[in-house]
Amino acid sequence: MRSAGSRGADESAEEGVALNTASSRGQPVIRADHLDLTFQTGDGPVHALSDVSLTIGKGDFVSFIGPSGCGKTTLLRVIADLEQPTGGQISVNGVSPEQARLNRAYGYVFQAAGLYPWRTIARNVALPLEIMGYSKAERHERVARTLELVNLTGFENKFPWQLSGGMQQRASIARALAFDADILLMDEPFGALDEIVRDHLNEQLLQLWARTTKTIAFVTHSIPEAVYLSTRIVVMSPRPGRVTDVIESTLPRDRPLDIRETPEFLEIAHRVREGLRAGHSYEDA
Amino acid sequence: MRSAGSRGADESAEEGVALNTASSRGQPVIRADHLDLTFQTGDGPVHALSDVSLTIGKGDFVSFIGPSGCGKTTLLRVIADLEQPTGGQISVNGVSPEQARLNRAYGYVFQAAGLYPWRTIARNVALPLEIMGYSKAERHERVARTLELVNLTGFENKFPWQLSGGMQQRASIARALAFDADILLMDEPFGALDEIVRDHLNEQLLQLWARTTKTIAFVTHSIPEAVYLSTRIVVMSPRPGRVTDVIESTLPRDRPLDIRETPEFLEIAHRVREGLRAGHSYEDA
Amino acid sequence: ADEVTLQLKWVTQAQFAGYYVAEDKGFYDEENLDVTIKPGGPDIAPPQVIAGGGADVIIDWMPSALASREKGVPLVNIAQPFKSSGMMLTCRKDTGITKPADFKGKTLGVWFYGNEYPFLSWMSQLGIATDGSDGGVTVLKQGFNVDPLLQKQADCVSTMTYNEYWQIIDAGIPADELVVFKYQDQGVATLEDGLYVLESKLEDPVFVDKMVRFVRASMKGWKWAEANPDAAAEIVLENDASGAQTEKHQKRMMGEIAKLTAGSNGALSEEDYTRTVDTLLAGGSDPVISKKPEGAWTHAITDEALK
Amino acid sequence: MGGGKTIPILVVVAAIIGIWYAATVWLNTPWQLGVYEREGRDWTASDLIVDTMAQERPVLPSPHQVAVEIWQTTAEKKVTSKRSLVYHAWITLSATLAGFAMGTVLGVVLAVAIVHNRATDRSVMPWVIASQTIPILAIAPMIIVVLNAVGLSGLLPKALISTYLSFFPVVVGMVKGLRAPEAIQLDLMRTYSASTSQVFWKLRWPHSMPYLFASMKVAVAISLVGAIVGELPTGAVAGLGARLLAGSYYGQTVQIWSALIVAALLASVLVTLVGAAGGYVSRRMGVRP
Amino acid sequence: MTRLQAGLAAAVGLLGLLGLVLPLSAETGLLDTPFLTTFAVLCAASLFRFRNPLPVSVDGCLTLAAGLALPMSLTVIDRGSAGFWCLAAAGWLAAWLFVERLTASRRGGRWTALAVPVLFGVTLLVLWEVVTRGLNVPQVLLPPPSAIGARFAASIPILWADFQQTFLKAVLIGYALGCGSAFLVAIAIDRSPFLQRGLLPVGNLISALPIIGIAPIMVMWFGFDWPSKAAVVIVMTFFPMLVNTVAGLAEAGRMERDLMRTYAAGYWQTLVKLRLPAAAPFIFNALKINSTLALIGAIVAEFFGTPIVGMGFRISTEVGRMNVDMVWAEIAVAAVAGSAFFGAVALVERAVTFWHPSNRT
Ligand SMILES: Nc1ncnc2c1ncn2[C@@H]1O[C@H](COP(=O)(O)OP(=O)(O)OP(=O)(O)O)[C@@H](O)[C@H]1O
Ligand SMILES: Nc1ncnc2c1ncn2[C@@H]1O[C@H](COP(=O)(O)OP(=O)(O)OP(=O)(O)O)[C@@H](O)[C@H]1O
Ligand SMILES: Cc1ncc(C[n+]2csc(CCO)c2C)c(N)n1
Ligand SMILES: [Mg+2]
Ligand SMILES: [Mg+2]
Repeated sequence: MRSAGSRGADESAEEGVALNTASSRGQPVIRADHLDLTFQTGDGPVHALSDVSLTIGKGDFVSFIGPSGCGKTTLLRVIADLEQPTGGQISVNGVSPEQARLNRAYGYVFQAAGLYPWRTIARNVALPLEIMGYSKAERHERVARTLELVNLTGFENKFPWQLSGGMQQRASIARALAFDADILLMDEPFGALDEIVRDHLNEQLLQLWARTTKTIAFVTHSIPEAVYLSTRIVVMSPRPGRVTDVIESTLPRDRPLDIRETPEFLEIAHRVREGLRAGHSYEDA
Repeated sequence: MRSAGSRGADESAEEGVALNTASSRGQPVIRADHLDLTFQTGDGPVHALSDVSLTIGKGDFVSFIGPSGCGKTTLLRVIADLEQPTGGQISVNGVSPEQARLNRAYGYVFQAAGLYPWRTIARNVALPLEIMGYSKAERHERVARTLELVNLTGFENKFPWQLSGGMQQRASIARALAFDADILLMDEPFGALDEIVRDHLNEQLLQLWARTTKTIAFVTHSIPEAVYLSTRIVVMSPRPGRVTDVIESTLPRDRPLDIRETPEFLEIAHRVREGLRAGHSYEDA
Repeated sequence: ADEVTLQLKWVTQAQFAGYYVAEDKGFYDEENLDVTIKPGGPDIAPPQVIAGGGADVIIDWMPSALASREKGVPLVNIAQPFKSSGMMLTCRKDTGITKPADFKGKTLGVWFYGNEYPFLSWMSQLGIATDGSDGGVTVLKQGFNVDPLLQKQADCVSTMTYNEYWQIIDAGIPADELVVFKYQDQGVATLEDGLYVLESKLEDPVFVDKMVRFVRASMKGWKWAEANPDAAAEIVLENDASGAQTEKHQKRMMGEIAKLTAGSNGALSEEDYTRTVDTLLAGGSDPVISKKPEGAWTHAITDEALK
Repeated sequence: MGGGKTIPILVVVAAIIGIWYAATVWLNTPWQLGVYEREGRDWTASDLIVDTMAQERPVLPSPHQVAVEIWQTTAEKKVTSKRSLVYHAWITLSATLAGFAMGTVLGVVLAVAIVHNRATDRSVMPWVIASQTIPILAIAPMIIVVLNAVGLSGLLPKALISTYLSFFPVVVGMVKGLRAPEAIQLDLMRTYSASTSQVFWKLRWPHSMPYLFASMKVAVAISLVGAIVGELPTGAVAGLGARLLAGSYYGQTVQIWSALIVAALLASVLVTLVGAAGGYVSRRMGVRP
Repeated sequence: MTRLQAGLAAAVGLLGLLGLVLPLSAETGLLDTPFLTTFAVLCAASLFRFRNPLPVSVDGCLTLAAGLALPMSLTVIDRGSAGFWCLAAAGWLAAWLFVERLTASRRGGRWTALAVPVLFGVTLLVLWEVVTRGLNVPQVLLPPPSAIGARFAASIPILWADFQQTFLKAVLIGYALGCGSAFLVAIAIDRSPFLQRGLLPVGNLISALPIIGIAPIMVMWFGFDWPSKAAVVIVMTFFPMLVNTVAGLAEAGRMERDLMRTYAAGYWQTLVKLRLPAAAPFIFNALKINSTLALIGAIVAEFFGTPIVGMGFRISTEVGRMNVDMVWAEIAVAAVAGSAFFGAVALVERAVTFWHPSNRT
């Protein structure tokens, strides 16, 4: 049951969509139309996504934020063709998610590192390259480059369990960056890192994104992180998982770390927090 | 190798200790004296704790913050008699940690939820009560009360894997609160929660702490959380794990959420961040 | 040379000395035969082996062969080197058994796996129940050895004159503490260790010729073994791949075997055959064979071989 | 083998030998008393202990009798002699290894089919279980006869019985192992749109290695049992099974026990070797020590 | 349709065509066997399925037709030739295709879960029947299932008596004692790492002892009746249970144990509330392995001396008497009893360890 205080979320979401498609930042890369997804479980159906409509343009950096269990991971998985929607339409790069997956259109960073324990760090990062048939020299070069990027040079020949949790997470990010997919889907990639390391990687990610024209869909629990990184922030609410607000960032593309103390930044963060709070007005918040 | 930039940490720690013992907030509950802990591993010894001295008085709320692998968990485990120091002295409630453990002096929240998959949520929370021999009625009453506290009412009969990660973490907090131990040892209890839930639980925890005279030792990666909750913040640095700074909070005991926007708060947060950054000046940051 | 595969009924031992001697002394070579001797064992049913094409000729006891014939394996006896039966029931004297009537209420060890027919016929002639009912005997399926008697788990056990009996003696129980009942003496002897082939094969003159030569050479082997028991035992030992047999035991066994083969030139005696069939048909409730067999033996081979 | 295990194993073995000696005296006493009675001889407790440990056909032979027998039949005989246990162990070992190799391959192939094809999983798995409830010793003779009928003899029939017994643990273990990768690891492969064979070789196969070696340890031991069982209906001409049987047949308990002990030692050597191979592979693969 | 399914359909069609063309047997023609002819025509029609995947029920009908036509035509054809074997192969592939499509269609749930293995088993039986009778395999080597079934029906009292002796006495008692004592010993040595390190390798060694070696010894020690068989079962089941229970008791995670430590829980509290539940998957693993081992052990032990009743006794004597159909009837009892025992343990496992990831659906 929604409390009286919650806003007319559905409308605002529709509004957001309308707005985005209009402001043609780039041609749409991901386009979801009235997506629905219901899990059938023993206890009965779980509505993980309900009527989600969304357009992400080329070069966008979109963050998803929302309470635990609101369907962020599920939405990313639908985009990645790891889950089938039970209703609605979705296209990625203009084709179906399955075709996009077969085209190796995206790199995915899971919520957990999920490294293969029998491969060294370098070989873990090389795994997608092997599968996609890169030459040995190319593999070598790319592994070195991406490990450098996440500050893991020197740990090539270590096994995952010889690294701390944070280092493992960085290795899994390197794995997703190693092949130059145009789309990056990242599910709470910096969750297990302490603030300093997190800041560092946030900067690196922004630089990467600024250098290339990658499109990034990014799930996070941290409001400052979402505001700092994104061009757009999608706020979701649970049961059923819906988009309650889409916030355009007015920050410049070039963002030093201390932008986070500017009033503009705090203003956006405030708006996100409000959106989030509205979505929380359910009994299990 | 420590970089030139790091401060004379040892002295400052000693200083902090001296200061604390002087400002006798309550009688000391946890008192560590020149603690050392070295793990013997295949690769050689790992110095997890080195010369840690610390006094925590009754009713203190002490946060530990520091980069990953600096020994926060290890220190909590030593207090809980889950690890034996290789040097130095430690007493809890004036007796040895082992005696304190046998007296069931503390509740411990682990970094991961660690619920028993074969027990429902209610029975997981009831587990310590069963072991400590509470009556059935009492158990029932306490389980209901603590589940209410962490906002899990209605999920009593679900099994752990039927809950989202955040809900599991809340259940594990409930489990530690169910029996009224005087000391709470909490290891990143709110790590997997989104900001709103985290704020809510932060408030709840502060209220609980204010109502009772519990002593709380709290590990976190979040600087605002540490500042918001604590009466004292212990900053640690790794390899070997040492206390580099102890920061007394000048915030009042009564802390509304928006205290986090006051200059005083930001000033303390800044000091913590500086301390943390100093500890990070090692090669694998 | 023509190939012949012989399946024995039991492991390599002096019981089969004739064949090993014929092989060793070159009697088979003389007949231009290349004979493969396959040892048997507790899990080998020779009729099954021959039905599956694993042998040309097998050694079996007649009750088992006749029973198999009724089950659709048309075995025909082509030669009978063993004249007498070596089967006995051996009891400890302290059980108080002195005559067959005393068996009632006692525990008897019996070999199964097709070797139980003579026993069952005998008991039914005596009117003693073997199904565990009152006034009958308790039957145990005896394992490979005489332990049940030594361990006093059974009052009597089945033995062969040439083998298990001596194991009891070797174990230290003197002969005067034992009572033996030979099937031969009880008038229920059945023919043992005959040579059998499949009926259909006998329609092939080439095969018949091979068997004639085989029987001729084998009988020569048997007679040599009877005459030179110790040397025959040595030959058997050389052929024992398991390396488990002892010289003492095999020499003694050869001596006893010679007593059983004595009096047979290899030809089946019709009188012995009739006695065997009658004994089997007399077995009341658990008939070994239900009707008089037809064509279960032939003299065609021995007639030719012994010319 | 870690050095930390040697002393405990020695202590346990010593305890077993102690119990064994006590049992020897206890179990052989009834017969020995009968002997004394028959000979009408007086005896003392020490006579009894010495004599029960030196019977020719004991109910339970004493450890040193077995040790002497093993020594005589291994070290003091030429290995090519039919009276050498080394010779018999070799015969059994060759069938064991052949059967083990075939069983492992069959088990892995079945497991791969089961993991990749739902119909195979649903229809074959219950019958794989049922197949193991058939007492192999019961049908071993028939199998041997049938194989003989189609012209197979010698090593192969025995090895096939080993195969029948040893493929089961491999199927069960490998099905579990090939399915062990977590959903996230499979999803990762899916995001790379890896082919089925890439998923197999880069994820399922390496992931299942610990399961493979764990089940191969069981399989090699059970293969040995299969080879021994298979020796009985092939005429028990040679091999440890033949020794066991001949020993049984002549009531030679010392011979039975020495064949048994050699079989058990052989089994433990094989299991240790498989374990070492597994350890080598997992070390090569970088599994946490 | 998947590639596999299309391939199967094509093979069924081609074999059906061949069956129509090639001779069925020396003296029998197509017209003497209307059933078989109908079946062959149906198969040939299956070639058209590439275009137009017919509903699963069509496959069901085809399979049913194969199951009826092949055995029935055996009365007319006494020794199959090329055409007949083509049709037999077609029948087998048709059944396979049916199974393939049944499992592919996700409807049905529990019902297909049961039907598929049954169908597979029935296919095996029909093939067995067709092969043994079509090739005139001697009864003493391998009787057809129909003969085994007839013998089974005629010997129910004997089979029941054997079942009681072997299963209800030796197996169940041996299993309970073996598993039970191993469980207790495991808990006893759990407190002594020394014993664990010493006993487990030696235990593995003993469990590698071939039963054929132990069985005669047990008969010698415990007599001819079921106690000696139960003893063999105890020896066989003891070590798998011991090893698994010890491994299972070590399974509880470090954090879970630490939690108990923070509660200052006693040894027994930790055992009952944490370590036994965590060990349950391992314990059930052993109980499942042992359920088949126990039956095999008891039956084999009966080869080495028994009273004249019992499944192993019957099997070993009836082979010698050339009553191979009785042997298979006895084996069928063993397989059914063993599978049921295994299934029962598996059901209990599902109920007790419902929480384990492998049991969550
Ligand atoms: N495989 C599944 N079966 C049933 N329900 C599922 C499944 N996966 C997810 N759900 C449910 O769908 C909802 C959305 O889950 P999802 O993982 O997308 O949440 P989330 O927003 O990523 O949460 P978190 O912040 O905890 O990662 C939840 O209520 C969850 O319980
Ligand atoms: N059992 C152990 N054996 C060997 N080394 C250990 C062990 N436990 C911890 N360590 C080491 O001790 C150091 C401190 O570990 P600890 O878990 O206390 O870190 P932490 O501060 O809690 O880190 P995090 O923020 O990641 O939880 C680390 O370098 C770690 O590798
Ligand atoms: C299980 C078993 N079955 C039968 C016999 C009997 N048997 C078959 S052939 C033969 C002659 C060899 O001495 C004997 C005695 C046995 N001993 N053990
Ligand atoms: Mg998620
Ligand atoms: Mg920690």
